[in-house]
Amino acid sequence: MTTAPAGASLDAPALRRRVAALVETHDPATTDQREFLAARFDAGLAWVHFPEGEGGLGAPRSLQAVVDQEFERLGFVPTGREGLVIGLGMAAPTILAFGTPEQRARYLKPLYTGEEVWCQLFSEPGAGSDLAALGTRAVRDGDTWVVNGQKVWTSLAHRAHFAILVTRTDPDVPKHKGMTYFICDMSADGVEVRPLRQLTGEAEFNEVYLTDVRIPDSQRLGAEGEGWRVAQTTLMNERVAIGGHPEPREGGLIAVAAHIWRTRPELRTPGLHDALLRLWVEAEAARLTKERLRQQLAVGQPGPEGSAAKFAFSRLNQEISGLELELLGEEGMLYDDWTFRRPEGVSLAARSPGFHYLRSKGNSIEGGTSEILRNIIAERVLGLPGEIRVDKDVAWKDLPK
Amino acid sequence: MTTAPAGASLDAPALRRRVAALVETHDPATTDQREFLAARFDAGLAWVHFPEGEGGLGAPRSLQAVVDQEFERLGFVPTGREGLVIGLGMAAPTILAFGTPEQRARYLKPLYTGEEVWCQLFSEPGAGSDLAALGTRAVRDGDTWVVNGQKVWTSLAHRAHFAILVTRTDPDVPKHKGMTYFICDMSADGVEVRPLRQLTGEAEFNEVYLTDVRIPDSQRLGAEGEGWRVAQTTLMNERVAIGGHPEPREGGLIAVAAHIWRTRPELRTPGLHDALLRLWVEAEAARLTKERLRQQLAVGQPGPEGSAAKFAFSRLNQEISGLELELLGEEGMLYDDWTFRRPEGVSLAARSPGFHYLRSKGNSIEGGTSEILRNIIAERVLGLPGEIRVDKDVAWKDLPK
Amino acid sequence: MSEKRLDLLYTEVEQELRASVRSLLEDKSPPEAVLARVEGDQVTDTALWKELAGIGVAGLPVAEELGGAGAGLRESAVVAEELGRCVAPVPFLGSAVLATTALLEAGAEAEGDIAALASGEAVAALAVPLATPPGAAFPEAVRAEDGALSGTVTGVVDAVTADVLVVPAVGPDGPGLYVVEAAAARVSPVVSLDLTRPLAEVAFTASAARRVASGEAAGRALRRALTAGAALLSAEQLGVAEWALETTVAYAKTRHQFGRPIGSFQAVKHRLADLWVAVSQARAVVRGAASAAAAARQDPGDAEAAREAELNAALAQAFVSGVAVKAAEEAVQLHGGIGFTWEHPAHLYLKRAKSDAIALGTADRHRLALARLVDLPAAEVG
Amino acid sequence: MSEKRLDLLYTEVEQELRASVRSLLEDKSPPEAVLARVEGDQVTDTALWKELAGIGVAGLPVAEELGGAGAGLRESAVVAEELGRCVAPVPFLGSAVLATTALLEAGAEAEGDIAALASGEAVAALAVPLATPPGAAFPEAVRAEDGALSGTVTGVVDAVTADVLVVPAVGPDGPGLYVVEAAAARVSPVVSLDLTRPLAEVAFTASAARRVASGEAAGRALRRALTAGAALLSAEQLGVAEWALETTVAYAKTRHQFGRPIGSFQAVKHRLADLWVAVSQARAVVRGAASAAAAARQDPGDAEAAREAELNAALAQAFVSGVAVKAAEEAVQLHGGIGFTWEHPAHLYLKRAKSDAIALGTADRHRLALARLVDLPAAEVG
Repeated sequence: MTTAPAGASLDAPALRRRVAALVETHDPATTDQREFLAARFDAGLAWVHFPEGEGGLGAPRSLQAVVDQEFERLGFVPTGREGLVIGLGMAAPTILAFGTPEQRARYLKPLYTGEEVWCQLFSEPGAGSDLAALGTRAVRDGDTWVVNGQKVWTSLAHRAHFAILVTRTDPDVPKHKGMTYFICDMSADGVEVRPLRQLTGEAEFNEVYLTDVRIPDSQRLGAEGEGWRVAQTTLMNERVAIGGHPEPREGGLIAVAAHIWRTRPELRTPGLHDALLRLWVEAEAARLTKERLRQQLAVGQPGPEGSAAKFAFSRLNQEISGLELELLGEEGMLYDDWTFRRPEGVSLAARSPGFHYLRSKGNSIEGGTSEILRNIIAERVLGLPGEIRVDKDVAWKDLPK
Repeated sequence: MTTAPAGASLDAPALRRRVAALVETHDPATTDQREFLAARFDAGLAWVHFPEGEGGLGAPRSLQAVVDQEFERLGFVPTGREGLVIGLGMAAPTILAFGTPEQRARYLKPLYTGEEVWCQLFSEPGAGSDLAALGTRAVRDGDTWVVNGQKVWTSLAHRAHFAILVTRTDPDVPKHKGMTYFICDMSADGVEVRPLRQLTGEAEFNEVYLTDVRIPDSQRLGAEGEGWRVAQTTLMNERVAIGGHPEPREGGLIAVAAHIWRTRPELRTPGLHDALLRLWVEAEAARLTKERLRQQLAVGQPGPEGSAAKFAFSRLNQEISGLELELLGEEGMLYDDWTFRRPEGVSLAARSPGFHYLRSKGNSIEGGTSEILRNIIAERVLGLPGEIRVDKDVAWKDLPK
Repeated sequence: MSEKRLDLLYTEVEQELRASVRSLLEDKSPPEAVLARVEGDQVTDTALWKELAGIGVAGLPVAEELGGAGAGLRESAVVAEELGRCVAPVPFLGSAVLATTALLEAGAEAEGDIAALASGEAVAALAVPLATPPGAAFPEAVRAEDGALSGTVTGVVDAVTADVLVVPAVGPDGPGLYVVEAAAARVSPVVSLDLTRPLAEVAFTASAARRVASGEAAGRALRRALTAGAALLSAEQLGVAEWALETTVAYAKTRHQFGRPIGSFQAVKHRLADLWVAVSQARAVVRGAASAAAAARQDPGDAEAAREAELNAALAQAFVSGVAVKAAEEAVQLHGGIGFTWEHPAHLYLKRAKSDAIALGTADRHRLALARLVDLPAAEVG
Repeated sequence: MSEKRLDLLYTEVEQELRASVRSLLEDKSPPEAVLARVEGDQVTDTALWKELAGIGVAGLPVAEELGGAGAGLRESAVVAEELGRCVAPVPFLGSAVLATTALLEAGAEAEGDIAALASGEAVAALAVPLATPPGAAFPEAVRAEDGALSGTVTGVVDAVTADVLVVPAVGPDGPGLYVVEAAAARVSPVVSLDLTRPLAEVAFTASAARRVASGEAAGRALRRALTAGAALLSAEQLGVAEWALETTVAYAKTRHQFGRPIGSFQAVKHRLADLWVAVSQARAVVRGAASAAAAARQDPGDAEAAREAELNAALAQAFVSGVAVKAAEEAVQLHGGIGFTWEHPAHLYLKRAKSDAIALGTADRHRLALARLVDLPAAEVG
């Protein structure tokens, strides 16, 4: 419970006082994490820019970093939150923007405390980069919707309580106009989750089959036919947040390659030396670019460089891991484990060089392909003309597939 | 004059006999070259696949190589033909395909003997890769046409007697349909040739300004409005012929770089070594590819690899010459001569490394940009869909420019 | 710089051989079947290998009097292309190329061992790590003493299904090439990056062995086997690249995004055009390497032919490795999500391509070999 | 691996400085004017240099008590970006960066020479070949004897308009840094690839000289001048790349082919997007190098700061050289025919970019320097 009146001026010192007050009543050392987070939510310190009563205080978004740093300074950093990335990063802002008061009251708090896990049912086999082409059908039946279709590349689906789901409700209008967005209960009848094995041998992701799944209309987010606009809000929040902590020089995969180089002199050749140095230079350039962006954000001047960071790192990861295998030579022809299993999380460093190489191939596909990111840079940053569109004015059902 | 009847069977031995007969009556050692070539033309040994009386014998095109080799074996290789490349390679086949009997009789022989030099008036400042966008206007005035416009990148214009010229005669129809093709007398009033200086400092090419130039309708090649189709014939013949002689390993610019490497040990570094070796490998791969194409042509199996050869070599020339400058270091920061002058011919080897670097930049622009060549490979070789065209059904005058 | 004119085309006979092999592979070993096999008990398809041997594939460069087809390494290269195109799990590289060439180059004492390999009745492996480049020093991992071998060799290709092992070993009187029954060694499979090509560790413990070459002859036979292997491996890599390019082009024509085939987007078109140019160049380079290898095999005493074979093999490895990897990587990327799944065969080609890029020496090591062969000396470090 | 946190942003003061410099350059030295100048009698625009000096550009990193602006190398880097963006023919690199830094680092005895340079009244040049990397051995081309210098130095930047020469030379008692009146030397212009940056051969024949540093101090001053030069050169290269990218993007929006702006073709878009990513990265790297150089200059005794300055300068040269060349090459290519003409300024940038890639050491040599600084040792050759 906050003690100061909510209307008080919300500057950084005020927020630090609120953090101090919370920690005083809920000693992190003795309080259960979920309970503590519930108290933090109630205190408006979950997302300070959210409205009061919904985890926030209506404060400027930039002050969230102050709160996070203060909790960190006091030693309270919540753990085990990896599985909440979709709920926290994508579902919460979308529910805030488009949810009814009932939906916001029902979902935001358990989402924040980690009681309920969320996943995202967007991608389909026939709609990858072109999300708006999706074909999962939702047909209204009185106060409920009946959903049929198949979704792919769904991480966390096997652990999730709820999903954010985009469907097609009107196939007779152009594709962007006939979509509707729902909250889907993953325990509902007709929701079947199957692991999707990837080329590394394991299954980080799932396919989700939806067969006559009934969703109450009260679970709709946004108006009927507004699904594309709602989904855009979700995807805007997908951009990887640039963290508050600077990254050290020579981090990530280049550290692995440099370590091999330093400790295994028998593997060295002049050509590999030059190749390693070129990648070291590029990795350091990418790191400084990210660091510069972090500094820009810290002074409230975000730059468009963010859209390029993922794209630069995916290429780097691919090239460094490819070099790693060539550097290792004979050992680079081996692999650790092809077993079909669900990993506990993607930890590149803990796996073999072969895994680094294979897994990094996904970096330029997942979360926006490098091709789409280049389009975005060309059009939104450089202002070059958009692609000629042949699918804007055609009913979805008449599009070539 | 041939002695055997023209209808005789035209196999390789028969052609060799005709060559022998010609050489017997016209001793190359004592005959003036132009006179000898006139006799060769009359004997049908200029282009054996051309009709009788027009420099040929109506023989299969593949037999031309037999004739050329036979003259070469007998020591008669004409010299000083560099300036005839457009006449021989582009004008002649176009005149043969579309010319009237009068035009063929008038132009083919002096074109072949070298008495008359030809140039090509196609490119315009506003129509580079998109030739069909050209705007040089030809307006009919009774039996003549009045031409106004500007052409660029015209080699040989300052020496040429005639030009092949494409114009726009109907701006009210889509661009490919309103073009007409002419033979233009370069000594006509209103034809002004200006040297076009390029970034190397010199001027290999010209701009040609056409101001109220009057061309008799009898100089039209092909029907009015058929200019695009006629020009396609010209351009099909532009593809660089793959010669009959294999190229040696380590030829061209890679020889220059390798020579510097071998003779200047003080310039060597490990990184430059690897870079040089990579380019050596690529140059040898490109050479073998060209050699394989040559072997395919020799057995009558041309492959689509021809369209890639120019494109591969332009990239290689650019990269090798770039490396050459870095290898030379301090000397690479110098240039030989910026004087604005007309070169006698492009001899890369005779010029400085800086010239190699700068001139090779043109390789990926002249004669079809690398971008256009990639389109051609993607569409014609791989069968990928063409670009979406927005200019097919719009009158030329309404196109954005 | 002098070089023999190499025939870079495919002869009619070679094209017929290709057609037979392709038809057999399409029938017996389509990608889905390979995908199913790689998780079974034995990856290597010995039944398929016997069928291939039935059309002469196992003994192509072996003279008829030694039990082979009396063809040459050019024909072997055509087969390697087709096997690469299907990532076929058969012991062609280990047995028909590496081991057989080593025995052929070893001379008279090895002749008796060849017929069984050429007919496909037996399979052999050359007991060196597959990553060994042709120019490596003679391996010392195995010691020979009193007609028996001891020592361990890692990363041996096709050892898992081998009946016979051809083993370079060093004895008191220097290097030698030995023949050992596989039963006399311990062969332990390892987990390889290339799912379709099993590697194994081979351990000898006083294993009975027969010497078939010694001294310089043993070194030469090994070097020539590895050189021929490098040339033939490049042909396999070409096949991998061709599959990747063709499959991706076909996919780009049918996969629609934004209402258009993805192959109508110019950036995709240009990348595929670039790849096609690279594959065309690889084809010429591979034909050169195969021709040079065949010429050297035909006239083992011709030092210039041997040098040209080494040069063209190094060139091929230096060039084609990168093309195959690039082609497989582009295949995965341009297939999007489906290319990242286990169910689509693209990953089999990616793993083969990357593994092949290390096999018989990385491109980098082959460039250094070329530097020696064409007199482009390294920088003095100082 | 430890490193200081570098400020990678532009301060408001720096942005104001940028605006002043840009506005002056746009007014007095647009590309057409530069193009006209390069064929005149004197490429260097001394009038422009005096105007720039008037707003403090010549003496930015010079303390106010020495007659400078009392700013730092970060501010100099912003100016270098703007000068690169205009390929402005002024002696900034030779005089305000290389010679001035050498004198500043030389210490007390050189202080009296600095004020005239900082005010723009005089121009100096550092008499080493512009291609010299910071880690090169102390040059021995010039000998010092009895207070006079003899010898010839090639490829000296901004010597043509210099009043004063700062000369590393070796005398009987070892290396020294000397100041010589330009009138006492023979300065012969050479034809440089970079039309906008004159180089000259400088010959000394018993030319009267004054020593301002000797022994290790001379070596350190030279090395630090070249290191600061490398950092500042990368800022210039960034400016070149920015011009090339912006000009090409603008052209791609207006140039129509096939009824569409060429910037609507996806292959062109993706290439320009890639270039924008590279330029963004270059900007971060350049800011890092400028900050590290400024920190080292501010605290000349801090060895760690000096090491960071060397590391970041080497990184910047290793990375940004390629970006600037690529940007200029793409500008020429994507402008098509017009980009290949003399009349379009793109070639000025191409020549500057390629020449800059060699100046103060090629990327390759800077990677080797990095290898030493970050402990990634070269392969033993053997």
